Amino acid sequence: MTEILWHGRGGQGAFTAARLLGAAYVAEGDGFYALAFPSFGPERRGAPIRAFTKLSGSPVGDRSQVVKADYSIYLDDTLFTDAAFDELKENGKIILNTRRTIEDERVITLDGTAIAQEILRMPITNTIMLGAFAAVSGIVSAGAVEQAIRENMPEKLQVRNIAAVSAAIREVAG
Amino acid sequence: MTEILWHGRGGQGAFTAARLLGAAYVAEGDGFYALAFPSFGPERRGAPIRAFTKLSGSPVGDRSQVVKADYSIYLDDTLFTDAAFDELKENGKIILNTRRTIEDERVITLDGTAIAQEILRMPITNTIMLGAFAAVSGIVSAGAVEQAIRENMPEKLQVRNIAAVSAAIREVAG
Amino acid sequence: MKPYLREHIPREFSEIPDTTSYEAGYLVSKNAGWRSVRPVIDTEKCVGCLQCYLHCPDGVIFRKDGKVAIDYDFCKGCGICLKECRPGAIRMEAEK
Amino acid sequence: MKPYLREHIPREFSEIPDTTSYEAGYLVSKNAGWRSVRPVIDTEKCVGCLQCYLHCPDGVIFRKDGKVAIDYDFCKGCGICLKECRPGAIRMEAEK
Amino acid sequence: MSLNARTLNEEEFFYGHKACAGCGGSLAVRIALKVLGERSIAVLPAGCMSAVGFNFPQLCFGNNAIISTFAGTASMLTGIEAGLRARGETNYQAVGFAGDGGTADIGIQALSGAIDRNDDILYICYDNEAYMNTGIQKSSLTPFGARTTTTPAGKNIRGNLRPKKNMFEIVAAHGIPYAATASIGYLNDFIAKVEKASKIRGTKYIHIIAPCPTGWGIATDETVEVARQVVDCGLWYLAEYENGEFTLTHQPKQLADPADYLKRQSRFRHLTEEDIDLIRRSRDQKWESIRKNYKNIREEKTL
Amino acid sequence: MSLNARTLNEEEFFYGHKACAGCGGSLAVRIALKVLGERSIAVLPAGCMSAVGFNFPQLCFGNNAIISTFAGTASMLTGIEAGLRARGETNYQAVGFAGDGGTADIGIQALSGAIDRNDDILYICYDNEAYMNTGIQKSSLTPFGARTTTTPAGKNIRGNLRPKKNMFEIVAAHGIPYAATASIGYLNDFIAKVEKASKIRGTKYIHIIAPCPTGWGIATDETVEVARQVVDCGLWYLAEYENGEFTLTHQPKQLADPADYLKRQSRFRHLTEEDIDLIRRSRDQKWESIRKNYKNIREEKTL
Amino acid sequence: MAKKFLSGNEAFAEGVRLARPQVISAYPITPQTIVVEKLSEMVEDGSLKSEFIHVESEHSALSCAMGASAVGARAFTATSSQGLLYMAECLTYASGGRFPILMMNANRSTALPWNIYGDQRDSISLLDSGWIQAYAENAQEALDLALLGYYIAEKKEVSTPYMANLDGFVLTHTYEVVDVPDREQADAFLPPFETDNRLDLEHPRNLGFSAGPDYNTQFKMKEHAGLLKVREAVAEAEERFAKIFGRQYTGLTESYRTEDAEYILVTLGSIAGLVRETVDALREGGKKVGLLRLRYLRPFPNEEIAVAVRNAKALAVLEKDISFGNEGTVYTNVVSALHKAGIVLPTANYVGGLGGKNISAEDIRQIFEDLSQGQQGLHFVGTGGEAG
Amino acid sequence: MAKKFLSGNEAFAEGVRLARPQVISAYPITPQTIVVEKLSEMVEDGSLKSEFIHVESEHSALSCAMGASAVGARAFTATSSQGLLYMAECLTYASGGRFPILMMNANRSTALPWNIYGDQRDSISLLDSGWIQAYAENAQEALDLALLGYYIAEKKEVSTPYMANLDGFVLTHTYEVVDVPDREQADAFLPPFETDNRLDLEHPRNLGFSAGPDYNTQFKMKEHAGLLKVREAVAEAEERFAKIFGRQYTGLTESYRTEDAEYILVTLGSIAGLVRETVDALREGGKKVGLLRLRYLRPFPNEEIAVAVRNAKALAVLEKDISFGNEGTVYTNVVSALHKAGIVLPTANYVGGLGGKNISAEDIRQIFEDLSQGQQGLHFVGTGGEAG
Ligand SMILES: Cc1ncc(C[n+]2csc(CCOP(=O)(O)OP(=O)(O)O)c2C)c(N)n1
Ligand SMILES: Cc1ncc(C[n+]2csc(CCOP(=O)(O)OP(=O)(O)O)c2C)c(N)n1
Ligand code: SF4
Ligand code: SF4
Ligand code: SF4
Ligand code: SF4
Ligand code: SF4
Ligand code: SF4
Ligand SMILES: [Mg+2]
Ligand SMILES: [Mg+2]
Repeated sequence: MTEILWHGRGGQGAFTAARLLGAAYVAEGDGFYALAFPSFGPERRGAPIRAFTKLSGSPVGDRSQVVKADYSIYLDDTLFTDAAFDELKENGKIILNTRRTIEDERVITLDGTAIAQEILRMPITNTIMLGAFAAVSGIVSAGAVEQAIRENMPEKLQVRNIAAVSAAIREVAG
Repeated sequence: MTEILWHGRGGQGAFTAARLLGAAYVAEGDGFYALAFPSFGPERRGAPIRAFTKLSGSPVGDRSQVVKADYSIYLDDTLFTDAAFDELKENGKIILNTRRTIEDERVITLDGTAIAQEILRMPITNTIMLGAFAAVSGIVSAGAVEQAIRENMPEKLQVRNIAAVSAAIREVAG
Repeated sequence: MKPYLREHIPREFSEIPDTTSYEAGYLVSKNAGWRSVRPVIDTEKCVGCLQCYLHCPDGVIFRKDGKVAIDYDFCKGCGICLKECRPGAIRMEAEK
Repeated sequence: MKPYLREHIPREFSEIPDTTSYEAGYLVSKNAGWRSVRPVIDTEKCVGCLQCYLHCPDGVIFRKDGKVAIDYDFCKGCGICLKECRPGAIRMEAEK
Repeated sequence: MSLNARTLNEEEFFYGHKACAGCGGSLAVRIALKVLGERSIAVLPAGCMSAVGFNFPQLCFGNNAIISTFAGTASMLTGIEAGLRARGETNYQAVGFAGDGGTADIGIQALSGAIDRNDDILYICYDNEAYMNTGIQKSSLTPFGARTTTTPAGKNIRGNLRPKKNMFEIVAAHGIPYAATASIGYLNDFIAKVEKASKIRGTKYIHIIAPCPTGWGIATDETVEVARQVVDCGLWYLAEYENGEFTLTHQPKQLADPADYLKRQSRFRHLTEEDIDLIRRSRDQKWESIRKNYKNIREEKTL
Repeated sequence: MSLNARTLNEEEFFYGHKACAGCGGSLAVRIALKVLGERSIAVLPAGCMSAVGFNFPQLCFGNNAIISTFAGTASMLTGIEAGLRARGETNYQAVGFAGDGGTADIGIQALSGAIDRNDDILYICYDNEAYMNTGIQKSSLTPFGARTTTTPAGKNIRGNLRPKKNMFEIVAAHGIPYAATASIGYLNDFIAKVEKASKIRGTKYIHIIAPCPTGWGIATDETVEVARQVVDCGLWYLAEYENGEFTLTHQPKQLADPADYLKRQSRFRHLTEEDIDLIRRSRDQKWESIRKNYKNIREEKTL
Repeated sequence: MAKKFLSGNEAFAEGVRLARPQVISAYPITPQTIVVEKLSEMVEDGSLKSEFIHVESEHSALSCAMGASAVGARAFTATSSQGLLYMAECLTYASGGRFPILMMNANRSTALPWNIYGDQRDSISLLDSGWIQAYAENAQEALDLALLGYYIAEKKEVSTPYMANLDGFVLTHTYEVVDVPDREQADAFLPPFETDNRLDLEHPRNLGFSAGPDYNTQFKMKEHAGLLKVREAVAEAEERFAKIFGRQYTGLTESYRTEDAEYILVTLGSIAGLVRETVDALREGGKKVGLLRLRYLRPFPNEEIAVAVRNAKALAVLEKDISFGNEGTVYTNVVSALHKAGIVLPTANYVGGLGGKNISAEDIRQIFEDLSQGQQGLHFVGTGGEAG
Repeated sequence: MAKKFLSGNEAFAEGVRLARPQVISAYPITPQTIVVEKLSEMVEDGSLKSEFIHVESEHSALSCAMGASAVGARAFTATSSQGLLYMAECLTYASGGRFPILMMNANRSTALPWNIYGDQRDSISLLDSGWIQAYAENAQEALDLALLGYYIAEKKEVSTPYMANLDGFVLTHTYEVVDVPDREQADAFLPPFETDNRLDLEHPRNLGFSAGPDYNTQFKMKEHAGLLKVREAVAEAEERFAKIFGRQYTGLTESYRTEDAEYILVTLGSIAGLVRETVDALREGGKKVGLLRLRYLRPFPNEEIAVAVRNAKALAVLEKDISFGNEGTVYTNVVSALHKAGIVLPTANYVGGLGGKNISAEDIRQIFEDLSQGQQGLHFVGTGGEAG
């Protein structure tokens, strides 16, 4: 099972990304199972929140929160602290939206906000970070992510977000 | 155990009589037990209703309605029909408020309404029938009934009702 | 439809409805026993103004031949009809 | 009394109240992390009109030396103070 | 033009019930159903009318009728109306008959909600000014001074100390399409209002004073008379609310003295002259505001 | 004479809470408590304010405060007030802070009962025009046209089709000693009303518009401004009810066009010109009745 | 002490008067109303100094009582049936808040169909709501439970609301002889209510807050522990009670001739009187039968049951409730008590008295007869029908 | 059939859309709200033709649904926690009235303390209210229960309202893959609602009446019988369902590797998934363990339990509720099932997940471990505390 931990602030769409990832994964075909859920809290807009995706070849029985992740993804680098590494499995990776460069092989960075501003014309980086995850992990294909977006996002947002995903994939892969 | 069945109409005070009888009986001293209760119904004013008194030398466990009575007392003779005898125990007696004379040794009659009109200045016969019961049965003393009235009736009604009881006792005994 | 007295009182388990739902207006008992006085209409005096009919809480006065009559099965003897009858066509009589 | 941050977070079974009742104003966490921009007061420009103080939903602006200051532990960066400050004595700065 | 004793549906829909002799509430229900007819579906919450009308196997409604929870009159009406509509029915009237307690106390949440949604229902409150079915306890519609079993009149307290809640104006403040007050002492006025209400789509509310011989301490033949008297002495008034405006539908030439009305009822027997005077004064105050805020009586004579 | 930013109690009683940045409701609660002070006992039903203020061990009220059931704000206030009185306390103010849903929908039964008893409590409804704590569902105080998650705006239905219930006038129709409307855009007016209410014995009701950035779709720094604008364009008004009379406490010189107010909020973004015109017309109608039935603004300038 | 002839409701009202509640809020419902009426008379005549609040519903009645309790005032309410259900939300609220409110519940059937008569489906259907549940057998016990109830509920380690149940009509409306304690005795027994669990003007507190996943279980464990402490509290209270009033109660249960009984009928409430009489009668006929009366359903008397029935050959539970689609809830609980104590014996479940249906001495004899014939399973009393 | 990635709430809403309720009335409460929001979107976009009523409380929500059902319309409502308690009076009313309403309940903790997370104290505390109670394990089952629920509830011999329970958040808010049936399939499965139990403009009826002592028991016996008929109705419905949709359910319970299991964990709801995984893992380690999932609590699967555990050495019940002053209510019921079947074996009761407390795989392993060590009694999961 691959476990992904998403970090964002209320309103940034971290959970949407978590959910799209699950949808993309199960879209790969039969025998692909996923769970996705937000941290269940009375959190208000602006508060730091988390979301979770679990991907597996068999139905996922464990609905509890991810404690140690294979991938820990940050939509907002103000949330990234040293404690982040405690939440990683042994070979776990962090994917961080930041302008900074971070000297740690476990951390993959990209300036998601810049891509977002360019493509989406607003600083919403959730689908960009999803694209980054796809590129980094190779666990879901770009096509599946695209399909997930088509099936789970309001129509008028689809084209741009698909473009955002592609841009992120290019950025990371490139 | 002595079981008494009271018949009246909503508003005529049959249950008050049933209750006064119980109070009178227990007032006789220790070792005197009683239960008194109305028929529990959504009956409205005017409707025929029943009430029950059970007298015994030990606590009364059976709270169910009296089916066969030692004494069946009618506050209103419009309620008295032949079915009345079905509700009597073998040696049971009926005490009936009526002007009529009834040729049946099981039935004791008195014109309670006349006494009521005279003493209470209204056609409420409940305490009169209670007095009649005391006289007929000898189970409660006039004194105990008087005490029960003093302890359980609003003050301004006491004197007249005590007088009514005495009148009834005189009437029946005489 | 006016509720009316039925022949049969359901008592058996099988006759009792499975739900709390039953035929509307199913009557099994009269109210005559509640009454100690009964209203009697003097058809001579009655002018058919229908005020008694209008005001009877039990709806037991019905129109008959331009005047009115009473369903004694259900009249409770409240006396309202008497009060509402201006021509004085109603009197109360003691029952029995 | 103004609620304030406490040293101790009750965690042990014995520290948890037996009823759902506890000391008023017991705070164990800040709200600073909610903020991505922070209001900064230019005391030069501030005329002490207190409109920012009055309108802050979090009550984190307090009077200080005839002017005002902010409790950044609890400011959420909503920006209302800036809007209410007619003299323009408040500006927002990005966090970090 | 409007209905009266002669033109009213001759059918009876509330018959054989076990209400006390002379019960005012049962008269109100009976008459309303005669106006509304057989395609009315009646909802009655816990209260005297349901208690006396629905005792299996003695079922006293000739039309469709159902008991609701005590608090649920209006919400059940809403469901009935919506359900019938969803089933494609078009010709029906969902009508509620709730007591004062069931309306102004426990039932006000649901009533307020139904009015707010403007559900197409007719809600009739038969007001006997106390919880009668449970044995005469104070409700928020019990008038000042009245003795009930929970507002006893004794040396220290002389009955109920609170004035009667004005449900009619509260309902009107919701902006309801139609609301009215009525009295079983003025049945033609009531009949006209029920008829009018039945023709309006949206929520309608009629509040009818329906004296209770048992709870008020009057003889069984006095209910209609007393219900007339309460209007004549101005402690109750007949009015309508429509299109945002209040109208008096009956203007007593001169208000009679409430004392006579009060003194004949045992629930008021303990009142002192001062108490009665207080009642007089609060009546006058209310009438002042009525004269100010209510339009005059209509021209039509029948009402 | 009346309180203002300078003379207000400097103490904070609602602090460290987890309301969204810019939350209008939290501002209303904060300011009211500053007026009422440390001997106020606050009751908050389920809703945003209790959700963000009472999460053990993060407890954000500096004064005595308790969460009530959603329906039980007023009834718990009643009990608190009676209990303190029974214990011999004399100097305290029981105050409730309930949302629009908690007040006008599920809580109206208890509120109506408390007013009817004239219990000595202050009830403040912070109105953000929807069930916010559960994620922006329509309440009976959601205005016409607003999109909520249960009144979606799409091709077939353009948001909420029902007008906003007028709680202020409903409460007034109860004959309450004091009722008022307010807005967090006019805090001095609100402060004066809370202060005044705190000095009146009996039931007091204040209804304050408190915009919610999250639910209305505005920026976090816009709440106060928007709350001012709704008054300025006449879709809300500042008034009092006392001694049976309505008074405007703020008379906008000329009503601004509601369109600007509506268009800046995403909950109204789908409205067509016709919809907006409907809103304009219903506002005008309301103002006509206000002009007729409300006394003019008072002379005092502070309000 | 004064001997009076009172109904269960009146007796309970006398007990409440003696307990000096500071706030009373209740809403009328048959067959509870008399209690509230009597209390309002006492407030009127000055013999009870209490704030009497005419509330608009049962939800408000208990909310109001909680408000009063939350400021440290002793609060009373009473209800029945639909009223109890209507305040269900407040029941859990009060127990979770640990407010030691006393409530009298007049046991009555619940709609639909409507029925105002006594069965126990109302309170038993809310057995999980965290309240102490006691069931009175007669008017005397009813009165005494009012005093005992406050004493037990208000003990710091208990701090749990107390529901005293009286069978509708057969107990609430039935008159019998009752010893009414003196005011001085009552005051000696029941001290004024003191609690830290309150809004305190001098030391402000926040009450009734939220507790997330990390804390919630602990609160619930404490609530459970409070209920478990009731056993001891009852014992202590009853001892104290006996000293002052001379009447000794028997804890969570009452065993009658169970020591050597082969067949035991477990039941609760006012029917126990008739069962006791029937046991006596059958004993005279040489039948070894006994009665185990459950005086409390919460906390559940697991230990007491195990002790009382350990030598029995079979037992039956007679109760006035049913959990539709299963069996009587008291039976389910009793069986669990047996299981936990490792007791294996045949049992039968008799559901009777629904909607006020009379249970006769004959019915009870029949149950004992059935038991001795090896009867098991669920049976409805007074209808001749086996369930199913 | 379309494969979608949906949360439990969304899946349920899809099921409801397919079931074509004619009247929907619900009041918002976390974590149920999404269902109602989705349904209002469907009504808006025209994909669901239904009257959507914005009610003012849960009491009104269910009253309204009863009104609709009482005229023969298919009605839906949904709630959770405080909302379920607030409508408690209407629950008994609906079951007594035999209105086959479908309600989704998002299982959530109840106040005090407040807590929005998933435990099952809400629905389980109302187990006696006469409703069918089903518990879904995952989003697929949730969706399917909406269709099955109406089918079962509306069967004439059942005529009982149906409560479908979904664990709050862990099921309601968790996304997983779900097969959404086609409209045609759904229509083939679920016929329109037909009933005589209704106010009928052509043949007027009186509904919801009173029934005195002489009649009440009979009505209650019929209600009980209706619930007992659910077993058969479930079997028939699931067979029909399997034919049309190709998914076969397993009746009132689901047994997983219980045949030869020595230690069986009985549980319900979404935690079963983790238990199943853990059973597999332990089996790999050679431990003979099994899972018995209770899909329904009412009617209670007495027979199914007896069959499933007859060869076990011990069993534990893991549940997210507690009846304060006793133990977990599911445990009490399970133990009664054993007793009635004459099965004697050691049992333990684990109360966990209160207020949303996580139950981990480790916790479940520990339970099995405890069981094999002879553990008995009541234990709270995830706190290290024995009750008491
Ligand atoms: C929730 C609930 N609480 C209380 C009752 C008891 N109850 C039934 S009828 C009634 C009185 C009704 O009073 P009102 O509505 O004025 O009608 P009336 O009896 O006077 O006709 C009461 C309190 C109930 N059925 N349900
Ligand atoms: C009986 C009951 N039903 C539903 C809920 C769920 N609930 C909690 S807060 C809330 C919304 C409150 O809305 P409002 O009163 O307007 O306050 P806001 O959240 O907008 O501040 C709801 C529906 C509840 N707690 N109790
Ligand atoms: S006495 Fe009463 S019930 Fe009988 S006919 Fe006259 S009005 Fe009707
Ligand atoms: S009121 Fe009198 S005159 Fe008129 S119809 Fe009746 S009986 Fe005849
Ligand atoms: S930004 Fe908002 S929270 Fe911060 S000080 Fe300004 S008004 Fe207060
Ligand atoms: S609003 Fe501006 S000028 Fe006024 S006190 Fe605040 S910072 Fe100073
Ligand atoms: S008590 Fe009053 S309202 Fe009830 S039936 Fe009798 S007269 Fe009518
Ligand atoms: S959702 Fe709205 S009302 Fe609730 S805390 Fe956020 S801003 Fe305030
Ligand atoms: Mg009434
Ligand atoms: Mg709101």
